[in-house]
Amino acid sequence: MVNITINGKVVRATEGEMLLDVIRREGINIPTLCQHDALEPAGNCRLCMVEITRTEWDGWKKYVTSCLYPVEEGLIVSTHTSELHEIRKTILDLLLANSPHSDVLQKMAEEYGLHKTSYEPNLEGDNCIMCYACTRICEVLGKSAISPVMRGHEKVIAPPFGEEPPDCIGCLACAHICPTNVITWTDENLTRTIWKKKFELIACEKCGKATISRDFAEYLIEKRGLPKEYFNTCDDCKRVELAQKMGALVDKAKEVAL
Amino acid sequence: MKFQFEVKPSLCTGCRTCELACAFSHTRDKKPGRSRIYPIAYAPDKFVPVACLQCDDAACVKSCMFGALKRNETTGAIDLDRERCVKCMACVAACPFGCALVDEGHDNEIVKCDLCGGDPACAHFCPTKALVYKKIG
Amino acid sequence: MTQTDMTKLDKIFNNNPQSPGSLITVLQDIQREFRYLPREALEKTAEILNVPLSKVYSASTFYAVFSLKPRGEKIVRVCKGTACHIKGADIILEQLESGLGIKAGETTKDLKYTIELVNCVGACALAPVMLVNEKYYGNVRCDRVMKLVEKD
Amino acid sequence: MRIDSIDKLAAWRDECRKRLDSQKKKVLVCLGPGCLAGGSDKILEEFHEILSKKKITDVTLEAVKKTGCHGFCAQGPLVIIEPEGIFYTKVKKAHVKEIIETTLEKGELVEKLLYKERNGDGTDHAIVDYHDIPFYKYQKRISLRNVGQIDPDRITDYIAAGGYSALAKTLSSMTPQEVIDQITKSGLRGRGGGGFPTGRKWATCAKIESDIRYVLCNGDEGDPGAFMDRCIMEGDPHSILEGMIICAYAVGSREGYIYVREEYPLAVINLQNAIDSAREHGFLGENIMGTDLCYDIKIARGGGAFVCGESSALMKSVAGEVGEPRAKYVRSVVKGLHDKPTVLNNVETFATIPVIINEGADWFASIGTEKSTGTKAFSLAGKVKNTGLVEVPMGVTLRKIIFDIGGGALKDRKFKAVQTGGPSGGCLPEDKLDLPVDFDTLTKAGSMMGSGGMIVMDDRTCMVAVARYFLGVLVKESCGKCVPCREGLYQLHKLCTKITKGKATEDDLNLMENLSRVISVASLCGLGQSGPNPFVSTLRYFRDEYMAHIRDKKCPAGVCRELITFNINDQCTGCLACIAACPVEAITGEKKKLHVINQDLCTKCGSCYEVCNFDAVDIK
Repeated sequence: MVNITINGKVVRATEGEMLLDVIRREGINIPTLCQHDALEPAGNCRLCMVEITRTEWDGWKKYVTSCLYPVEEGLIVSTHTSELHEIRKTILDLLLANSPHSDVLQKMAEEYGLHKTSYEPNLEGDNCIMCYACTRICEVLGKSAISPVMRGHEKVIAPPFGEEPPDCIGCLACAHICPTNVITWTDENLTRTIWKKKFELIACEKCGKATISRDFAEYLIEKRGLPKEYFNTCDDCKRVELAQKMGALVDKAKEVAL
Repeated sequence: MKFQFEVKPSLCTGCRTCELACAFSHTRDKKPGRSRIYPIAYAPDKFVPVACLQCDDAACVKSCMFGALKRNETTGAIDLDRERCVKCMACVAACPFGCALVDEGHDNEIVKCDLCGGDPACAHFCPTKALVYKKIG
Repeated sequence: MTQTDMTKLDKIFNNNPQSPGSLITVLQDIQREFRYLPREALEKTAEILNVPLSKVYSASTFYAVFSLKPRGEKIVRVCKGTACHIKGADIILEQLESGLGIKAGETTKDLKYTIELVNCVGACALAPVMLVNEKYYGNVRCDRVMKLVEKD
Repeated sequence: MRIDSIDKLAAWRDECRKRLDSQKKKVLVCLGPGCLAGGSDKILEEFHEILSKKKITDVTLEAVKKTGCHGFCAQGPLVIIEPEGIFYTKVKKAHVKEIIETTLEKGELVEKLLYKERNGDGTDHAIVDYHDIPFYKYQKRISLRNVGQIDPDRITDYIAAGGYSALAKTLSSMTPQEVIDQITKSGLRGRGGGGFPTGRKWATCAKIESDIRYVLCNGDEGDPGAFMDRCIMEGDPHSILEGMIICAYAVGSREGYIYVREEYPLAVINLQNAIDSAREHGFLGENIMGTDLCYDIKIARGGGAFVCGESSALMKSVAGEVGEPRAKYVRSVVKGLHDKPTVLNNVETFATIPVIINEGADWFASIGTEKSTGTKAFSLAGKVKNTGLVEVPMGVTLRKIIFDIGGGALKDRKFKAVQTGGPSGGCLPEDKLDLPVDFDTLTKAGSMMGSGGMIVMDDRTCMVAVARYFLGVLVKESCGKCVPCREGLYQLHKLCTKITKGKATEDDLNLMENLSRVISVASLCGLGQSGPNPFVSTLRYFRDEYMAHIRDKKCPAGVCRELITFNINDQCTGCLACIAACPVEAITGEKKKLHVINQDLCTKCGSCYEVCNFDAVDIK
């Protein structure tokens, strides 16, 4: 265990823990866009920056991204100085310039007193803030169907050659994790379309309700050794099935231990 | 200490109090959550309350590629870490008992029975004691 | 891709360890052999090195030396280093672009010329510098640009 | 021959020296990048061609050899005749015959090819021996000691010049700790730009428990305007290898890479040759020089990404990935390539190591200043007379480098600023010229040492346009991972462009200043953190010039095209030169009559201004 000071309060933390986790555990609100617990921290959005110093640094201080900074004994952390306010505001201002239509960004910027971007807005902006959450989650899944393409300001997130990504299994993790809801998909009847690729959705054997994509189910079956038949029916029908099985047991035993 | 649900279907009237209790005990943002338990009729007028069995070798845990489902060593429940969940619905599709659910009222979050941290509201409020949460062993 | 191309590709794979760590080296070898990165070659690379195709594509677009499109017989590179810049590299480029009718990074339709920009070729003493394939031209004057390009 | 014991090296060296000494006259043809572009490869061929047919006493074919960059690129192509040090400049293929007949056969000088130094009264005098030329006289060469002196492809040349003796000394008489102590004591700081103490880096790496450690050399000389490392890699590759092997011994590494940028194909070839021949002779591979040391080096080629000069990005690139930096709260010396402890030093640093080992830490520390010891190589370019490669003791003034060595601004125009440190550095004005050049002084003045690019700018260089240029480079080279760098530099560049077009307001300037501060504290890696420097430093010293663009909509240097016009005044003699030079046929006129520029056609390229010998072209 180590002791650190956050905004004047001494806090205990476990060695190896990241500052952001400790700060949030203390109930302090720090905005983030690229952070997600299912992902390794990346430090892309820079919103979680905090100021750190130590007594022996003699007044010298530096700014670090708390999502990536492991706690150290004796660290003195400030999370809401005026300089940090300015940093976060500027970052949101820059993001808003490139994605002026994003309601998520607009809302965050409002909290910093920013009603519109100070820069020339890119009216064709697609709201993508290049946090890599989508590509990172796809990598965690073991697929890496999409990736950052090009570099610098031209960078976009895209499938290889801008076409249907061969490795995509239509799980929608990328779309769900996207903080600015850029990645769109459609589910029509039993067909899911994402990244221009079409997927068959499994229809419940009993009621016909669509569940997950067949490719995703097959991937889970193969990767995690799950029985194939688990995926044949939808959750509603499976619950009814369970009730019936329990009922059958009741008729025998009158009492069932769940 | 281990606890277990004891279900007496003969006492279950299908009154849905358990459902209500569950939904309200999982209220967030002033909106009750989707219930994790349902009394289901297995025959005319015969009901049984169905909820997560907290399986030993749980399909939901296996199906989660992001490590969002983990056994809570204190309560014995398989808890969903909402911060890690990406709502890919793998667990909903994989649970052989249909007990991982989607909460439409809360932005399609995945929900499942967490034993209310050790004191399940459903059992607490069951008027007929068809559902009892009990120490075993 | 023709059979000969496939043989060339196989040779590249055999000359490098077939692991993800060889990705950049393999791509460089392919580019050297084919003068660009053919799509099929990238797909094959992903398969042989066991790297997701998206990562192969990502690397191919990240590094400036790689080209996903066939390039011209003559690659004309304009140095955009500091020394060249202050000695008028922009004007050299303009002359070149209007002379060949293409922009930097593009290739003429007849696949004869490609214009590329390079950061600094390290021949700053000769600024402004232009290269036609491997041949350096120093102290380039803007009214001579096209003559140099069309030489040989 | 494989050197399988320390003793064997000395015997081999004697042999190599004898052989060299037997060559009474040597002809060195510079094949550095500058001279090569002037066709020096053809000159070398011509020498061989003629001399293979003609026998001349004291001159063997072997004694005519290619070398790496000799340094004085502005005078290239260069041919040097040793032992006299006769320095022939601007040599053409056609001159070769004359050099052979006059100098090699008769022992006389070819006057017209000698270097001419301008006297105070405007006349010239020739200097024969290059050591006497001011450009060379004030230099002290340590890392460049062999560059331009030896044939990089011949290991025997390197051996004769004392090569691998430092390695022999290390292996035979020093413990790894003693090596680290020597380097620490020498005060050597990383030549790549950051100036981190090399000894401390090695010590940290050696201390970490690990089965594997890497020693990497950064040859990704990305700063536009810098070519020192290129010249060492091309001209003296063994000195880098020797430095790396000594480091491998000191920190306990078995494997290393040299990361070379793609734009330097010759460096890759020469390094590969050097590695192969070092391996063949027992300096690399298993049991180096018959000892227990095993270390081998591979070349990793870069892909044309400036950001890969950043250590964590470089390591990712070596590992075959996209070169995006990671936050270095755990330093790469602790967790570097493949997450193993890694020493990464640049080319010049490694090339300096053997000299420190041989001459001793105290000797090295006695050169330069207290906190910046030794010498530093610079590539002098831009609007300066004597462009080329120079190496001087730390602590000499900028003025000495630019005026005494560099000869001052080109065409005797007014010096305006010097840019050091590449895109991450800054521009220093005239009144900073007396600052001593060392790591800390340059940083304090708002620029930085960087890897050693030094670009001279005159009064025809617009500082706003320079800032815009560097920002443009950085926008293109940003990896795009973190917001402040990707979006911030993009906006900064856009605003700077607005200024050069005369469309910006003072509010824009304020916005830029604020934005710059945030970019430098909030960016993930050094590229972003130092990204605003070109803007910040030019604004600091040339605010007037910014204001002229903003308030008066004028570009005082006559560069920003939206703000200038070209006109021909009555100084015009009607010589037709500008008409011939104009690429868009915007100038009309007849011989001996005043020429006129058609403003509708004029693209403001400045060609007419450059060719006019009568100051008849006005830029306003």
